[in-house]
Amino acid sequence: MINKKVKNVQEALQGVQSNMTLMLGGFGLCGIPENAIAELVKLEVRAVTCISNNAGIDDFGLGRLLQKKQIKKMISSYVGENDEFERQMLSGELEVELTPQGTLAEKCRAAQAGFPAFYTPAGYGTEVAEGKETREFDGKMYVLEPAFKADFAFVKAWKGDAAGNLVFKGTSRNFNPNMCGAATITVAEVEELVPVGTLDPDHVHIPGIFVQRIFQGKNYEKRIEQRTVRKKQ
Amino acid sequence: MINKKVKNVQEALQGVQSNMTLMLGGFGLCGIPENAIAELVKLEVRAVTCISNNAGIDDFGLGRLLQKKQIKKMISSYVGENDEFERQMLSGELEVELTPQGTLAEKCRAAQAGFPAFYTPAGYGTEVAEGKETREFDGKMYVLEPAFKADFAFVKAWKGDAAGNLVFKGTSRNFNPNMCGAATITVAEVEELVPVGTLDPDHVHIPGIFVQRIFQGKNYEKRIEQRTVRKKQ
Amino acid sequence: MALDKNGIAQRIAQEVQDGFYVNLGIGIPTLVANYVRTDIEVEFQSENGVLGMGPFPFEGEEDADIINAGKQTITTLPGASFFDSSLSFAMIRGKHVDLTILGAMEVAENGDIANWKIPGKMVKGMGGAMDLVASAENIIVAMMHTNKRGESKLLKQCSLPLTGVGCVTKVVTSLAVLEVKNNQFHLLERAPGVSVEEIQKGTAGTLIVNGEIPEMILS
Amino acid sequence: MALDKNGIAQRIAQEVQDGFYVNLGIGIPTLVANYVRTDIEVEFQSENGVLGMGPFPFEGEEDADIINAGKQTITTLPGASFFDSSLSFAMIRGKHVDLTILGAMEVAENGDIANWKIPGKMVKGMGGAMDLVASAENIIVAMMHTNKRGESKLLKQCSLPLTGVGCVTKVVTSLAVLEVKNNQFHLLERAPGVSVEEIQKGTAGTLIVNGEIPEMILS
Repeated sequence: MINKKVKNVQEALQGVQSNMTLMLGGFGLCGIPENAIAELVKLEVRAVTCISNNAGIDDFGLGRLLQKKQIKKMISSYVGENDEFERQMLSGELEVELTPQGTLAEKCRAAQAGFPAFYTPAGYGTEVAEGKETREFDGKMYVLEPAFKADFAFVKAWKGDAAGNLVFKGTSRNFNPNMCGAATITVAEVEELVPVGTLDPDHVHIPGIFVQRIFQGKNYEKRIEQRTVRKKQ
Repeated sequence: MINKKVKNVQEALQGVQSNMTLMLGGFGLCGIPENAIAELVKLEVRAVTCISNNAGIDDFGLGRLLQKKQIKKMISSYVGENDEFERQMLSGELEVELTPQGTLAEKCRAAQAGFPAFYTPAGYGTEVAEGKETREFDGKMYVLEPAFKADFAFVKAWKGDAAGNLVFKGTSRNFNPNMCGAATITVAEVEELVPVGTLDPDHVHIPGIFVQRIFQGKNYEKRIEQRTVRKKQ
Repeated sequence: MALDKNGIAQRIAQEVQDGFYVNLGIGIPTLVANYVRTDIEVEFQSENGVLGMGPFPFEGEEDADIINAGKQTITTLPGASFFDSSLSFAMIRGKHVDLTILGAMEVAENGDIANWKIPGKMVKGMGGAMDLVASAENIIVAMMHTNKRGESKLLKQCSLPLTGVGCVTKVVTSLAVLEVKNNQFHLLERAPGVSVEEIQKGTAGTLIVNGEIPEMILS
Repeated sequence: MALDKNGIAQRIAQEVQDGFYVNLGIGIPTLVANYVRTDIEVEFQSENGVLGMGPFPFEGEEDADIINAGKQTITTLPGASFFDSSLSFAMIRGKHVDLTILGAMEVAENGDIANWKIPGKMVKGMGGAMDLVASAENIIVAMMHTNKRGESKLLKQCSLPLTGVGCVTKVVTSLAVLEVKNNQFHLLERAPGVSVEEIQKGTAGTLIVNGEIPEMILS
């Protein structure tokens, strides 16, 4: 078994520098790498490009990096719910590349799986396709989208082991598995680091080969953006 | 819950006709849809095109269809271990399209996921790429491969439920998940049809949306091609 | 009388058929789930990675790890499954989802839709909408017939940046049910008490009125 | 004396480094696992969908659902995982596998390899070999130096249909270890007791012999 375990978030983020391109898992605040984000704030890396479906909220998730103006460019599909984001974008401080959500996921998966680019129908005929190659297959139009190139991918899993195997819970899975192995170095933080051999090999969502570093995360807040409930009848 | 359960293999194969293109899961004899294959023999459909990584052995797996000369064309990556296959191919009775294994898997996945084609480095500069579009990305050459188009996909899972959710075991998973939803109709046979609600939603390998019909299989032989063992010391 | 959001959702729910996998967008579409007949089997897919969504959780039972694409806490029904974003959009792009219901800021008579950006004012992003409209063959738009300034949202041509081209097949608004074909809006039904003239007045695109137009039946 | 298959496997095992994910082809490469140092951590991947392969099962414990790409019954080690074919080739195409060891019928001095077809005679198919050689950056070929008729398998140009172009970086044969670069075979090591002349005689492609060539050390 090849050991990917590092002792803490500091060791996990070694080598992260300003101007790098970072991938971060999560959908809204669900399944985000909370420990890695907190450490990125501490490290004060600047002018990073972040690939992440959303940009967090004002005081949580990637919103924390936005507050400190550490982000040069965001590549996301949806960036509502964040006033500071809107301010920086409208003032031109922040560069924003909006990408359809399925395209975003597949640009990660393409990088993971060694595909240089792919054709998708999403965005054809819209400003998303401007300047991009388009092509017809069987009477339908597609846009050519290149794979992402990133330096670090930060993902959050529910459970993991020292071999780097990951298991996700509920919808906190989202982009996390697609980002594993899609960057030069993939760093996984887990709620529970379990002994090697305890994860069922049939139910490992991401095999350890896609993960370079894994650590036991701490103090997860797991905030809820829209708490919707019904009353017991 | 949308109910995909059919009562038996006869009902599961309704609509299968001669000249159709069929996908069949499995690697060697591991994870093959034994019940569907037996029924295809009984139905005496002829001149079918089979997309399957292997062609079985002389008297088992797709070898049974070969014996009855029901197959017009095989699309596979590896077809050793089968004398009847070799005889039919060399005599010109059987058309054979050999495809790199990773390309075969991805041509299924592309069909499942709505991608018309993809670029892969596999086979560039070889006869596999002859007549195909090639293209350079970042200094490396790739071959454009189209998604498969098939009428039926026959897959075998370990467990499944009436919603069509599937769970696979060990390496009998192989091509089966990639073929689900890659044909007009996907038929899943399972060793154990469990009550809806008993499969863990986090550990469903293939969500039921990719499966049109599911049935409880019978009399699995699960033959082993190369029984390799060591002695207890 | 013009329908409110719940009325629109109620009418759209009639379009949901037995055995459908349905993706509901944020806003009015989310309300559709409340009105689907209980004697048919339908499964709701949410593009953030869940199939088989159930109602909101009971108070105190919400789980931060189980949300829908609107970031709302949800529950799942027996037979549900979770999956990653790539597989989720395989369902959408691969046409495995039978019906997509989403909101819009504008719809054009050629089926174009705009719902993700108002240049210089509002840029939230397209989320999964561009993937959905580019692939789905059965797309229903749920929206008010006119905007807050009383201007028609059913146009000859969209003025806002497009989400997708020529993709909308049906529109259910506060005033009417319309089919989009041959570069025209074809009036199918009127909201209860709403006249053809009112609908005509609120529709900037080409409106085709063929014969007697029935009122919606909202049971 | 020329090495046998086990000797070749033993020498190749020295190329396996700590922390490597390794894909072993059918034939001689499969034997490599028997000779890897036990004080380093290595994981074996098999393209049919398993990472973390262990030794063959004990008699009576074989499981038809757990095999390797050679269709042999296997076991798994703690930390193993199973996955589908698409993800398996994501590992290969995405360059996550560090070392690929495979057999060959011919290797050319430009790094071309042929190992899947003899026109009119033998057509077994390429299996995963074309994906492996097209993507791996670290490919070692394991083969006898000459074929059964005594003809060199290290050629100026392959005569058989290619599996991949310009991809082989190292060849370990029954006679020698050779590096493939600049369109030449560079002799690195001799099998114990085998002379440079013998190697030269068995090599049809351009052979570069620089200085004293050491004997392999097979402990």
